[in-house]
Amino acid sequence: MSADWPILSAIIWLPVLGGLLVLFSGDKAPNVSRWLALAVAVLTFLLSIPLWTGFDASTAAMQFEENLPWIESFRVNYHLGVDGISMPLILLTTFITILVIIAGWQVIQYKPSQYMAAFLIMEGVMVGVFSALDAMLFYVFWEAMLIPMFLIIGIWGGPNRVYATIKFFLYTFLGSVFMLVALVYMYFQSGSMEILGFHALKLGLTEQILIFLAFLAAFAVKVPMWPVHTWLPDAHVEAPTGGSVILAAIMLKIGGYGFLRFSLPITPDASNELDWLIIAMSLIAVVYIGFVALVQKDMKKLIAYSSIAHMGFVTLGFFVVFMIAANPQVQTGSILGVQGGMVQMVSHGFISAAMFLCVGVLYDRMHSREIADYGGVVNSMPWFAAFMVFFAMANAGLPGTSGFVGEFMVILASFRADFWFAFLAATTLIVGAAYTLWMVKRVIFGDVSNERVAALQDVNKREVLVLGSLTLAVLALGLWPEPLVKVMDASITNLVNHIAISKL
Amino acid sequence: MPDIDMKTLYLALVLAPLAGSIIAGLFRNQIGKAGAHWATILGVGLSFVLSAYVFYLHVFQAAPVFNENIYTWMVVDGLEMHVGFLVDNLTAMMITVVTFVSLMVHIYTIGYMAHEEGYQRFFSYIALFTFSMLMLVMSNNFLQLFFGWEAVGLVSYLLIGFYFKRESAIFANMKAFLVNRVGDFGFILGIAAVAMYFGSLDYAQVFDAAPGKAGETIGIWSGSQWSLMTVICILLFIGAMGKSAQVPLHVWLPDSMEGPTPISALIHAATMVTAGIFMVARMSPLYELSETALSFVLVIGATTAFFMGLIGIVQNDIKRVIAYSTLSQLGYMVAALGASAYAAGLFHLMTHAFFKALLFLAAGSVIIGMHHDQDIRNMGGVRKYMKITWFTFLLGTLALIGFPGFSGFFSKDAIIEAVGHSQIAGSGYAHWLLVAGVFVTALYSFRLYFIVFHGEGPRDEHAREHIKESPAVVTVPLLLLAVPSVMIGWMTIEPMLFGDYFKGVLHVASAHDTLGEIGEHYHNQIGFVSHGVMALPFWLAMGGLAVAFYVYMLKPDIARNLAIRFDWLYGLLNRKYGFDDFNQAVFAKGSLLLGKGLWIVGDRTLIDGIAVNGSARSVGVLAQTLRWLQSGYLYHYAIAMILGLLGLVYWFVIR
Amino acid sequence: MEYNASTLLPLLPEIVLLSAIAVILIVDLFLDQAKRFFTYGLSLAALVVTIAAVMASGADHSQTLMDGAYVRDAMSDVLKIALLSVGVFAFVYARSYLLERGMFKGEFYTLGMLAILGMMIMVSAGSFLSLYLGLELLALSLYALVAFDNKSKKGSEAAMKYFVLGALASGMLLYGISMIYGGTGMLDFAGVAKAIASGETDKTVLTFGLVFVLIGIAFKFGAVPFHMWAPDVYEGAPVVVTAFLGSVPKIAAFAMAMRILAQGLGGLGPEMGWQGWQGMLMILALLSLALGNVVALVQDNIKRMLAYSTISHVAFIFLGLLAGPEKGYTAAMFYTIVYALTAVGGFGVLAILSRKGVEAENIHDLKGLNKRSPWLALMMMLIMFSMAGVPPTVGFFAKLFVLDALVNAGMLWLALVAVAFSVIGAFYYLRVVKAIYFDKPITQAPISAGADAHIAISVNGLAMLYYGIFPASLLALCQAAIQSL
Amino acid sequence: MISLSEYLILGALLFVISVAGIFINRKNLIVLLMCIELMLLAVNINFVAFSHFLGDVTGQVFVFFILTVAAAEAAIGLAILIVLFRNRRTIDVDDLDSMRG
Amino acid sequence: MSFEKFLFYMFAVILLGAAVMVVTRRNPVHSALFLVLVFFNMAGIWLLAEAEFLAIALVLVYVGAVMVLFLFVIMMLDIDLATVRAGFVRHLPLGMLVGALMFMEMALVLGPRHFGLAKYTAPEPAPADYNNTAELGLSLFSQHLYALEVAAVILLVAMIAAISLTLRKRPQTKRQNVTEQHAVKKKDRLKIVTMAAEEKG
Repeated sequence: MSADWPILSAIIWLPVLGGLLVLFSGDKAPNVSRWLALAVAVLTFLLSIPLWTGFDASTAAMQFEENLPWIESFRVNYHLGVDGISMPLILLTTFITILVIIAGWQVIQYKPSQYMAAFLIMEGVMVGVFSALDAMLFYVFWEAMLIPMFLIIGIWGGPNRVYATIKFFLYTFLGSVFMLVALVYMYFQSGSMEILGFHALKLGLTEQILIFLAFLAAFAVKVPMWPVHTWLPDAHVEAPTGGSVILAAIMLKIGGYGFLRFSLPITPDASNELDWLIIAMSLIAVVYIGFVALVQKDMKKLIAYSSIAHMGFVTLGFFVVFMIAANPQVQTGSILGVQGGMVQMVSHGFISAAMFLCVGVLYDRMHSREIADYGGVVNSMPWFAAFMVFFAMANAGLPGTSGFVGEFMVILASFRADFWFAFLAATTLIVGAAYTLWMVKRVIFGDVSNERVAALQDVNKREVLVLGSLTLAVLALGLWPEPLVKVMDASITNLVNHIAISKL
Repeated sequence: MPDIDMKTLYLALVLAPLAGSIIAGLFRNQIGKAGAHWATILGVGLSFVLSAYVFYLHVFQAAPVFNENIYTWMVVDGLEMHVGFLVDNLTAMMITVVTFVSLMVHIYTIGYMAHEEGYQRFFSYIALFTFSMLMLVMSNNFLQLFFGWEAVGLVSYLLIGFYFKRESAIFANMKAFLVNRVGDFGFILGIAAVAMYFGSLDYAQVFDAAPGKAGETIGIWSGSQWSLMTVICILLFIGAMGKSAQVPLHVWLPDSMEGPTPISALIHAATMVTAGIFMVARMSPLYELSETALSFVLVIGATTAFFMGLIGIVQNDIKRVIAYSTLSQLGYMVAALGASAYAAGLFHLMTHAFFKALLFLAAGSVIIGMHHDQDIRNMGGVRKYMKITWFTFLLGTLALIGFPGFSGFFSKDAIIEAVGHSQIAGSGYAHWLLVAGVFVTALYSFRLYFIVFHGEGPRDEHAREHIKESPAVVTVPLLLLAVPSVMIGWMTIEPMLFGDYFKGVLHVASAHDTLGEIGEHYHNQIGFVSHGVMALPFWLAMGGLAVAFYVYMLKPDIARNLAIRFDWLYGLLNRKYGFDDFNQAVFAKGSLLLGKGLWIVGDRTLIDGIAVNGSARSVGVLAQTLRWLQSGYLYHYAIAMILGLLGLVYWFVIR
Repeated sequence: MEYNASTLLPLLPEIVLLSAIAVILIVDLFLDQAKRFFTYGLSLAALVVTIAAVMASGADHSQTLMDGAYVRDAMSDVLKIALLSVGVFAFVYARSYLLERGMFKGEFYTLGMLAILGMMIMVSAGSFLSLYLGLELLALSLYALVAFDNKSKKGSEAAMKYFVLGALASGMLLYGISMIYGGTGMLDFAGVAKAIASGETDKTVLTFGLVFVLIGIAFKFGAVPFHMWAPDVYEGAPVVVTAFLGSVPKIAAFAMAMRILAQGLGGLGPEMGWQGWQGMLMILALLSLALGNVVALVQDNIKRMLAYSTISHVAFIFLGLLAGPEKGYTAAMFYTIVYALTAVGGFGVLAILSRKGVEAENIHDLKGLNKRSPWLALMMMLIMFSMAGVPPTVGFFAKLFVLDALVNAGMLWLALVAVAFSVIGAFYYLRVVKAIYFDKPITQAPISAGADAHIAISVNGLAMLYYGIFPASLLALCQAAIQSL
Repeated sequence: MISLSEYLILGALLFVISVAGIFINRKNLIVLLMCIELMLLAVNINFVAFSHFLGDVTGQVFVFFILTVAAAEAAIGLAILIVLFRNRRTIDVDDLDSMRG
Repeated sequence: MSFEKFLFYMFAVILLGAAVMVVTRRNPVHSALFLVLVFFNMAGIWLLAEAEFLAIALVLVYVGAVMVLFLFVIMMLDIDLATVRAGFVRHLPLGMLVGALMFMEMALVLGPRHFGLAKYTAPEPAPADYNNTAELGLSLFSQHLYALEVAAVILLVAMIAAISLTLRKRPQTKRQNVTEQHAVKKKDRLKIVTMAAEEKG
């Protein structure tokens, strides 16, 4: 099915061009660039809605396809399309970008046009990542993401921003160049850069394992998985609020998306062979990182670590598939794991964004992220406290919020693989609640700890708008995940069926 | 009555409190205090009326079981997850109890919280709680059960920490949440097991399929196989242990007394904490298939019942005494479940809901009178000042110790009897603990009663001058609760325990049918009472009463001397057997230590220090070294070229 | 052979340029300092006209003229246009820089054009002789240009080093040529290739000669260990000269490599496997990758840093070359052109930022550029990311094509080594971006360069992006060029 | 008869001497320039010898051009030397170390 | 040993000896003179190889022009000879080692195995009427015309470069500026200075 008009291209290039426009609008009239940016972001979001409404959930085929030759002699095409896996992530991207623009409205006083432009350009590029069906196009978008993020952290970040942003860049760059070699290798084997062609490509086990490891280098860093996660806390701590939000809400998802789009379908046998590795890394992420999060003194660092732990569920969900298939006692559950991982990604997109925005609200007022500097915020900011507690609960996976859905599905699925996987994964119920609530206790509750806290102003309308819309999203997904699950179902079923067939 | 109407009715029943809660919560500034309590009371009141109607339909009209899905939460991989209602006799009883107690507490709160900050917030919370609890008990599947399960936990968390400025309160609420999470940890694994082996989360489907799965095993440690049912039941029960505060997950309940008294009555005595009992009873088709699990339940319950009661004897906070009493009574209920006397457990659940809510509210009334001083050592002689409170409290206490004819007598006796008849492993141990527990119950109950209501009057001058009876919004609920506390046992023992009220709801294997055995000797209430009066438990209760009277009314020195004489025992009890200390030292400190260790050694030293920055540093050192080669001297440059030439010629030509 | 209009027409570009040089040389004598811009304009016009001449006089088939000394094929056309265009950029960047320093002399442009002429001769060389002469024409002009600021101590020192080492390298090249001449009896590439193909030649002698010849090529590129001149010369020369000699000659060097290695000594290449020049290039490439990327990390002088970065880029060109015919050569050619364009832009920014008396050559001179001139900052960032090979800049595709060629040739491990080092390399480009965007400016001095330089840098920087998004046209050109060989 | 090998060995020796001269000499730049002349001369022997033995005049033509270029090179080399001397008052190779690292 | 061979070895020995002297002499003037000696001997060897024109050209161009240029520069630059020698011996062993290695490597290839008489038989001596100069000239102006043109440009570059590098505009030297002379106006030449009258003290 191809769209009547190039809707995906529009969603990619409108924000990019809009971003350039904002960039050129300069900082002489900052409000112009702000409104312009907002208009572009909203328009992009509106444009992306037809992706949902016009989506045919009954098929796993790519939809809204566009295919133009790009570098003909290299057999690389400008090939776009979405399926049930990528479409929700695109909507997530366009939605979160609006919030980021609004959240940075007043806070960013230094070169606001560049700030807004960076986010808009990033939005387009990220949508590009999710919709590219040509591996080279994917890779170009994938890497292009780094540049705006590098600048966002470096220009508008905290005191140690240079270390953090360079670490972020090099870490991710290192990971992705190996993926590039793998892509080129498959291009050599298949004669084209079509991702779907890669899916069908016959590969030997050794080849698959090498390719898998190359992909792993790229995606594991992005997700990030233990032990290549240490860039994330640094990046988050130093990034401005908007940067943290995009980083946590979307950029991490790109790693997970990569696993689904590349690792699993292209190298199913290697994934099967090495699933123990990924599962082990995921479980370590869940447990180890949970404990590490417990002792953080910096709110953003804590949330960053919690992101790592939550993303551990994503990779766990994706890779228990093979163990479930190997378990003679069950026939089903593979789809559950992958679905769970996807739902977890979307949900984490909302929740982590909300958590970072909450910290941002505090930081804008106090210019501190240290937990110890706060205490009793609820006394001066009751509405804010309500939001914060709500999102904290969502972060701790409270049923009824989106945070629960994915975790639940993954635990259900991993139980089918091995009791102990589920056991370790479920510890997040305790540890996750512990670090989140302990932070809430120290920051939100208690008597007013100092004069600065006492002088805090409660959330303004703009912040209520941002946090409120996230609240609705978190609740909606938590109370009724069926629409999301249904949209993804055909594609994921197809994926799971595909990886069940050995390529050897 | 057409089905569609019932569905609407149940939806209204559930959503009315939610609506009240949302109104009171989001529009608190607009509607004011009165608006908040009217909105929620109307919501809960409507619920109660509807519940009563439902109860009526079920009891007197033999309404059919209602089991329908409201909407599909999600369908994934063939596993359907719905939100739906299962309304049978059990549910009908539960919703009636819940909404009734809740309504009473709402009304009571108007008086209790009159001068507190966060009045609207409080009403919003308790209405939300009512909604959550209704969702829990009306669920027709495991998923929604877990929803309600966690939702009541959330509200409990919010309410324990209601006085968020108080450090002890916000510590207690976090502790409560985390300890409950430990239980949920098991619970969710249990649900996962159910989902895996039954392919469904729907009660009806699971229960239907359960007998067929009785022989299945599950491999947990490689090589050893466990009975599937045992694993599922124990995992689910771990959840119940958290929610219903069974040893060793009981530690949060006493601390939860940091919350305002109305919620102690509603959540931490009458309703939420009994969710575990409800759940196990609901799962009786599963539990009946595993004797191991039943034994486990029985032993845990009995242990809790006796040992937590003991602690109650040494507590000096009026609410904590009742809290330990609640723990002990929950232990009784759980023990009943273990003995397959589900009906007895539920029966006690119901009676306990009334009299314990009564006790708490009455205690709250005393606390109001004492201007929020909760230390019983400062009280005394309250009887003179607060007649209604005194009277209702006494009724509640009598019900609690199981004074013949009072509701507690019927339910507790039934449990002890049932456990006595049980044949499963651990029943002997359990029986003796439960019997001994009766003495303990009477002792701490009347200790409290005597110290608070008799004697000379409040120690503090100021308090003595200002103490007076609470207003009607407080006392009316007390009176309304006193009625069922006294009567309900007499009224309902027959259908509930020995009749067929729970027929088709609770499943009891014939080998475990302890209540059935008792039922053979049962004729009517009078017979039951007269039989009970002859039995050991009654005399133990009387003994407890007598000892309490002797020690606390006649010879107060004895208590002090005993405390000094047996200071090891006193200390042990005072430290609550060291559970808190142990948790704090091992789990809390241990986690922090582990986290710090992983962070500093793992993340900062190994990964960042050595792997990341270390490799960057070594590249830097290498760069400095190589840089030195670029000496600036022409002849060095020339030599480099020549050496390059020599190397290439050697490698490619000579070699 | 007969000389008439039709046989000389293919030489039109060289003839046009040489005539223009002669005219400008004479015209310049009669201009006083105030009218020197006339020379500047004429020089640019000469380059542009030459480009036009290349386009106009091209034929759709390869031609060998002047008794085999001159070759006109698609590759030569593309490379000539590339080096002339890059030369235009270098000339434009130079103007205000020279003007401010009182160095605005016609000789700069004359020598520059002579160097370009030398490169054109190299690009079209059909024999070792014409190649050598073109090379010397280039080299001699560059020596003079490096010392162009004849009051600069560093400049003359650099020129001296460059001269001595350059002479040493060309001595070695000549020695190698003599061996190949001895081994085959031929000096034109076609003849040499035919002689090697006949199988009657002494491979040992030829390989021996090859090593020497290769050193000549490696020196021109600046590959380890024949790179030692590069950092010092890049640093010592005036930045506009660095801009010129750091960019355009790489294209000529590529042509030289192609003519000698692929066309003349193809028989000593892939057929001999690692025993032929493939192996030699591999060793040099690996050394260059390692040393270039690593040492660049600790440079504070951007010119030096870019010199080391050049070394690492050369490694990529070598990797392309050694990855064998067709794909590899195309990739190397693409890489070379892109690199030249990128490098001239990088140095161009430095030239623009230099003020009278202040050479913008240290990283801290770039601090806070985003505050001083956001546009220039953006251009520099694009250039740096292109050098680092980050999409969507063209540098990425340059690297990609090389990797593709390597994988195609079955040298996966080389591809992996290359990408691993380019990650290290990314760090020092990031340092520059960091200085531009994250640091506070140490000066608020306005940027004095003229509009011409600003336009040029804009075109140059945006070209990074344009070819990064639409690399197809350039790639097609390179493919056609390589196929024409 | 004089074999080709003898010519080539002579060339090689001269080449080695000149190359060694370049890096042994650490003082006088002028000698460096002379070494370069020597080196080109060494190459010229090869060409002349090959030309002689192959009976092909092209080798001599090449030598002719090498001589031309060498002269031009000498001119430029000396010019640079003069500039250097004017700027630094020395032509000591050891002093050419203002740029390094 | 034939006379030819004797001559070859004589030239070769003197040539190499002189070359060593060029490299090792402390005084650059000496080096230059030894270089002249090298050229002469080289010319002799080329004569043996029947490259008469080149032999003559070498003597004319190098001895006659290039070496004079060298000597001129040496004289012009005022070099302090005292410092020129220090530390020479220290680097000699390394130089000799590398040189020896290099020679060994080269000799392995250049030895008789690849270039002996067996492989390359000595050519017959050219006939008496063979004119090396004419043949070279013919080749130069027909086959290698392109190269010749390029060589011309190289010489041009050398000129431009040498001039532009060494030309210094000294402020004190008087130069004629034609354009300025033409453009001059009257008021530029004549300057009327008004001065206040001096007061008599």
